[in-house]
Amino acid sequence: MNDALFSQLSTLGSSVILLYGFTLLWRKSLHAYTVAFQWQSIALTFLFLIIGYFGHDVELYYVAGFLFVLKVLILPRYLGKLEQRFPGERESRPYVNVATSLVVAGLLVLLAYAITRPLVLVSDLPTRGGLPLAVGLIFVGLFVIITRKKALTQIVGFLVMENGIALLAALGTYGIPLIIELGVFLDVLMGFLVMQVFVYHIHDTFESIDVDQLNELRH
Amino acid sequence: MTWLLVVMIAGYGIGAVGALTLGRSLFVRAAATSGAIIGAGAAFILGSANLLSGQTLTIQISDILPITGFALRLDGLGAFFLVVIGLLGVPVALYSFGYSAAYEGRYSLRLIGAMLNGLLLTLSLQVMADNALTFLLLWETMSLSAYWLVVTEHDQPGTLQAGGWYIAMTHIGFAALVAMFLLLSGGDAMSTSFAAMRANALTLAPLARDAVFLLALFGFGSKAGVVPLHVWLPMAHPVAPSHVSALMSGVVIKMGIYGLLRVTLDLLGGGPAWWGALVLAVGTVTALLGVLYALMEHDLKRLLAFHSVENIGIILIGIGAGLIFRSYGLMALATLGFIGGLYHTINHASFKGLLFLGAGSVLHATGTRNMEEMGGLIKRMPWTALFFLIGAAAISALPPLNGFVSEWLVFQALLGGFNIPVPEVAVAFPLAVGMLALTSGLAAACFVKAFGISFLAIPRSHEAEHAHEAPLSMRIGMAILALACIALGLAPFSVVPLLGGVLAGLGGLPDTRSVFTLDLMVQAPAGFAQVSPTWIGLGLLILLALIPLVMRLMHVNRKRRVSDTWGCGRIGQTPRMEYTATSFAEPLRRVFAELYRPTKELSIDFHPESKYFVKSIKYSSRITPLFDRVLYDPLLRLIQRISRQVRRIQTGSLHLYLMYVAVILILLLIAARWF
Amino acid sequence: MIVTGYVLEIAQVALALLLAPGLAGFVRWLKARFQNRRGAPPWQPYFELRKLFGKEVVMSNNASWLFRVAPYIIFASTVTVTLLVPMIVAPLALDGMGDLLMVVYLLLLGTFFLALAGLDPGTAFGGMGASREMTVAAIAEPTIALAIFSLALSAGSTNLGRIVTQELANPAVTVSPGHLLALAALFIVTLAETGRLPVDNPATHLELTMIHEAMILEYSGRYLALIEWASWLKLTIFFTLLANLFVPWGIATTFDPAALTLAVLALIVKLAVLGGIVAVVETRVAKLRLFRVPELLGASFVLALLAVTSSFLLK
Amino acid sequence: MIFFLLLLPPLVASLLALLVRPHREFVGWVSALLSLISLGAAITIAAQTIAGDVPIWGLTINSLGLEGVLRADSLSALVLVCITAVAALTLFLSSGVGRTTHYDAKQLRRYQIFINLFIAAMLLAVSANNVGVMWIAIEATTIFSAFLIPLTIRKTSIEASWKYLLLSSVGIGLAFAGTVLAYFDFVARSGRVENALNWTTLMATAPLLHPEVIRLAFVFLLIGFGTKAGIAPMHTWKPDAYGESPAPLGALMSSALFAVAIYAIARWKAVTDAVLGSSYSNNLLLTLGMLSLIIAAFSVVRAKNYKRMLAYSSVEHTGLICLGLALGPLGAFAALLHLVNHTAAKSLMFFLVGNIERAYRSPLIERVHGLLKVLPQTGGLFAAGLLALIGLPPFGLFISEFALFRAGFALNQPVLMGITLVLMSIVFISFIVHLNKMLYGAPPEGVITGKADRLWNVAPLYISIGVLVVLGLTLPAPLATLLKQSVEIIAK
Repeated sequence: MNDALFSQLSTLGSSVILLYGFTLLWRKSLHAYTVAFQWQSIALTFLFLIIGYFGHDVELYYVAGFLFVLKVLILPRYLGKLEQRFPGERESRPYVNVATSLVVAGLLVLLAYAITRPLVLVSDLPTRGGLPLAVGLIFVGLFVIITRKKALTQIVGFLVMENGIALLAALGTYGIPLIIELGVFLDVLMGFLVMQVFVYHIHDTFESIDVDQLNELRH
Repeated sequence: MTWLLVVMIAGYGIGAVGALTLGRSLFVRAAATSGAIIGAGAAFILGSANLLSGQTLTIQISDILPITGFALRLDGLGAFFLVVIGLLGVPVALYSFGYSAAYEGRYSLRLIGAMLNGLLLTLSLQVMADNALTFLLLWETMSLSAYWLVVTEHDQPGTLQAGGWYIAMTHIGFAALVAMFLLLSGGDAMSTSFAAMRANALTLAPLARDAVFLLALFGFGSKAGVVPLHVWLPMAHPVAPSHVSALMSGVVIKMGIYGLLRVTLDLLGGGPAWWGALVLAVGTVTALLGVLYALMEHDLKRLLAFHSVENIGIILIGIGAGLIFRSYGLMALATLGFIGGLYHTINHASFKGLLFLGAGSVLHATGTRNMEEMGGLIKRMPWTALFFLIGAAAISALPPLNGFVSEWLVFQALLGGFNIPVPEVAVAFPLAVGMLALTSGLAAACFVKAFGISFLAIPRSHEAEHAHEAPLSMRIGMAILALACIALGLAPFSVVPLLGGVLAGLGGLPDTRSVFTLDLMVQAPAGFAQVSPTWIGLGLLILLALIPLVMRLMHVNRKRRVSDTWGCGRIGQTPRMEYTATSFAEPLRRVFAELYRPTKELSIDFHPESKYFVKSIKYSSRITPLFDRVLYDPLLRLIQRISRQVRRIQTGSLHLYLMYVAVILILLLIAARWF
Repeated sequence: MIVTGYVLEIAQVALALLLAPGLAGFVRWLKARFQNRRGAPPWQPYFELRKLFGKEVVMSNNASWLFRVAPYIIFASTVTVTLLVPMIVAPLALDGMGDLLMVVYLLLLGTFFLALAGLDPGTAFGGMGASREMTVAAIAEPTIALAIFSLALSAGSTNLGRIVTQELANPAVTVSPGHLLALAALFIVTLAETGRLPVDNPATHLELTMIHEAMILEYSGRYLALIEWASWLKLTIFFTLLANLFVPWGIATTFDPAALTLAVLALIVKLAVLGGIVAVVETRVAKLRLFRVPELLGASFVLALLAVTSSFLLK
Repeated sequence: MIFFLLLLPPLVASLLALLVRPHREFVGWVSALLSLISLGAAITIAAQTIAGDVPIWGLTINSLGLEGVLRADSLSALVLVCITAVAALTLFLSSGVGRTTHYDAKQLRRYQIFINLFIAAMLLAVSANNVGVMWIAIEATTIFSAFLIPLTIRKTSIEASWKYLLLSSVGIGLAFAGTVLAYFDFVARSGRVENALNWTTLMATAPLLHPEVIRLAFVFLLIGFGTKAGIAPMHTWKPDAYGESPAPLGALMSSALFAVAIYAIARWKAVTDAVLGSSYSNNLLLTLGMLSLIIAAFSVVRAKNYKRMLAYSSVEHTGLICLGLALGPLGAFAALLHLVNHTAAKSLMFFLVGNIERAYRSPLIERVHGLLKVLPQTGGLFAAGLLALIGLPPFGLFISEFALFRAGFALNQPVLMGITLVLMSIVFISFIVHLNKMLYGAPPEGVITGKADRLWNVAPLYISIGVLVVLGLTLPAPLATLLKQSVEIIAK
């Protein structure tokens, strides 16, 4: 009974997280991206708490805490700053339009289901139902990075991908060892900071944060 | 004999190090020359000692060269080529002392000296290599040192391009050789020793054996300059310093022959008849095309380079015939074919070396390689002219010089073709005979042109008029080779049995040392035919002495008066009225127009008043070589086209780059999941 | 016995040297007769030789030492050939010194130096002659080689003495198709190599059509004598080859004086017949344009190839 | 203890550079000297592993999943020596960098801070026992090096850094996903064990893991670390990053960082092979290796920029090493030897390219003529290095490539090896053609001719050439042992 509830809750949580990922695909303003990411991170935090509760793992509470601080508080704040700094920049014409994006994302999730079939079969954890969704989220994050032109949206895509991996870890293994998790958080933070610096550089040198301008280096 | 090997290596080493470290350019040249002479001399003695004693020298050093160790083994075949290297190495080294003096201040004498010694060293060790890695290491080092020598005059037009072609073709061949050796080394053993290969060749699948043979033919053929892999040769030989051209033409390309024999005959132990037929066909085509393109050349060194192609063809004809005979068990005839090939190898080394040195002296004296700007040099540089004439006569296979002997041997081998039981194969022999005869006839025509236009008649340019004889060291270098041409021509009765000894045991060939000797004669097996260049030479000499004597006895009028040349009533003979190299070759150009497909451009500038008065006529004609047209140009275009397509991958779009990652991820995931 | 052999060699050389001018004169005379001219007597060439040997040499001021040496080399190489070709006896004592290939290449040695000598004075005519001579010589080469192949095939050797004795021993060979085809091929080559019509006109006075004559324009005196003699000798050699390799009868196989006398007579008759044939041919055909000569020689090559292949099939 | 000597020097140097403000030249010298300590430590570690020891350091805290944080077996030792050697070379050559370049004090300070951090991260990645720590360290290398590429802010350097940063981050993200998957499998099999992510544990449990999961995990890992290694088609950042980064960084990235990525792949391949047998990972590596070779070969044919040309050469060698790893023990031996050789050759080339670019002020091949006249020593070394890179004797790459082909033919892969030979010939010819253009000819106007190279800029590079020649002629016994032991680790 307990496992069934756990299983349902975790799948529900994963679905919500994936849905926030989909939000990125049809919203265009940078602000919406930030908000979607923030909410996704909140959902992820909750999922960690749920897994920690049902899986009797105290470590996951710590992880949830770190995750909340980093991905709900710090990163969205920086993202907000960035979008205020570049008010004119909206994700105008992505390489793939919204309708197609959604279809492709749907297909990617289906693919994730097909590919992760062995994972679901192998595992006996109650959370295993969410595994395809986690891999799907990784794909969706990748898809956002590929198709969106603004440096900022690419960063968000990258963070969403990171969330997908975190989700995978949480669902599949109840979280990787804490020390590693902390290291990963540190890396994510630093990586984000570097990227943020570069967004400024790009804006300064190219007078826009459109990445498709970066095409001087070829062949 | 090991001490000789040590002396050889030390000689070259001292030469190279001395050239690199000494200060004054005179010392640099002296060091390079003396080192090379010591090394090449030791190589010559080592090779000869081995040939005469028949002892095999084996050295294995496992500390040098990881994986397989450094292995040397000097057997008869290697010793023969070592003799060739030494024979040419000494005069070339001597010649380089005088020749490279002109380079002072323009090009790096150090590099030339060191690389010359390096080249000779790798060549000398090459023929002793006894495992694949040693062989390949030396092979590639040899190519590389030759490359630096070729691009010595890097500021001259065409030099770098020529060097590029050379290294490219030789490397493609090298790649084939890597594949060949490793295919032959077989599966399990770490060893790549030749002994292991010999054992492995017996159990190799026929298809793999065929592949090994084809790769060997390709790989060694690219070094030897077999058509259509010869393209680098007429480019690289002319631009290299002349003593290097001599060395390249004389021995470097012969390494292709060495390798081919080593692999097909020794390691593989011979093969089916079609191997030989292929070599024979390739050889015939190579010989004929080589000489045909040589005829159209007016750059003296390019002409010689094309003749190298031709002579490689002749050598291959002999080897091909030998391989065919061997496959039918006609061992005596097979030996004859191989002897012909080997004999021609050493002959070509001597006369082509001589000719290149001669051409170098001309270049040294006139500053041009263009025959149309030479003429009359026989009066200004009589020694060079004499030596060049000897070389020209030798390469034209005129008795009693050495070229005749080896071509005779090859002819005799081919004439034995009727012994082959399979008519389809046998019929190839008369064709080869015809083509070989045509080749040698055309070669004679070509050298009449080369010598006649360059050395005879009236100088065609200011430079030719003020040409000077080559310095002593260069003349001695040429003299040695001229003597070699004569000696090898007059003494086949002692050379041929030695070659029989070289071949004994290779690929199951019998020891024929006793069969081929008959006093001062050379005899084809089974008493098929015999000839004695020695007696003929002696006869000619006696007659040359006797005729004037008899004429004197008969009181023939011995007065001589020098007068103007008869000009059909015209007064004043100028160089512009002379027959040019182009016009000399014109009849043959017409005969073989289908092959050459010359493009002509004729523009006549008429006098404005009347079209019967011509102000100027400009005529130019160009021949694009066949294989440039049908093979290399399309191939290069193809590579360029693929390259253009591949370079599109790097478009500059980050999104696309990320896309590649995603696509390959998904593809591999699908593959991992379902395949 | 051995001594006799060497004496005979020398005798043969002497005979060849003696007969050569006569043969050339005979062909000239016969040709004149066929053309309804009186012509010079057949022994005219002997007078020419005497005249030339008696005259001083006038040399071009552009010529070098090669110009002076060449006549001797040409003459010597041609004379050497007569040591190898069985004219009256087979096999000769020096048969093993050289075979047919040696003969061909010795003759090529002469041609080589003749062409060089043509280039030496630097006249356009000399160059032209040299160029054409070498072209013809080169293109004729494969035919000769294949004819040799064909002969070697039936005789089992390329040594001339062996070929002749084999044929005498086995006469059926001489009328085989291969043999006849080879004969035809070699006949065409003979015309080309010895500078006869339709390849070259030995009697031409028009420089632009000359081949042989163009090369020796600058020669005079004893040099010219040597060259002319050598060229007549070459004609004799080729005729002898045609005669004795394809119709060997009459040649002596022993040193019996009677047989030798008969052999000399047979040789003279054979040479006369061949001279007659050549005279007829030269009267009947016109000179070919230079650029049609390769076609003629190509045809002879095909004949020779057919000769070899038919020998293969019949073997 | 030995690990402190290994890891601390770069960190100390970095700290020093951070504290000394404004930048002073002595910082460079100190960090150069400190790098020698690291090098010594790496060599000591190598000696220990050769002797049969496996140095381990670290407190074991079970609750945190720690059991020997740092561990160096032969494979690690080999890569550590490579990294520290290149690092020492780099730091020595860049210690006086202020005098020969136009960088200002601020940039130099940033350079010193981050290059040392970069080195430290690489050393950590290789000496970490835990795959998670290794991953963190490799991710950190991306971040630190991203600071260094745009040492001077130009459009192109920003562009290159952004592409590098994003591609690497995505790639390394995927590698993390792969790590998680492997861990997931471990958990699914044996429950949650805290030290499951240690190499030793992974290898020990590997035979029990689920093949179908590891298949997926290895794809993620290969793509992920392959991005760092520059395996095609994830190589696209290489030409940009190598082309735009300052010479010392280019040298470090193309040799040391590359070695680290290959190290990670080799490690994970060993785990995968223990689960699946080797044919699965071999096929993947062969596929991607061939793809790398093809793309690299045809890209250099028309190369215009010599730095980018070198980057494509890196892609080529990546392909070769992938092939080697997939060709059994002898292949792995060849691949590792090739890695060592490539490290020596490629680092050398990037320093030389730095000199050339400084003299000609252009990275374009068509602008560089008469190199032998303008910079005789650099030109000579450049020629030698390039010839080494295309596999000519007497340089080490000749031997390792031969070993590679030997392995391929011994495993009955003649067609594959044949194609490889053809592709390498294309590279060879293209390089020679480009080299010809650069070495000879008349130097363009405005380039100072005859001014000798600064001794300091080239002298240490003779060591690199020396190493290459030695490795081309012989294989020193310690290195042979190290390689043999390493091969036993990654290819059983």
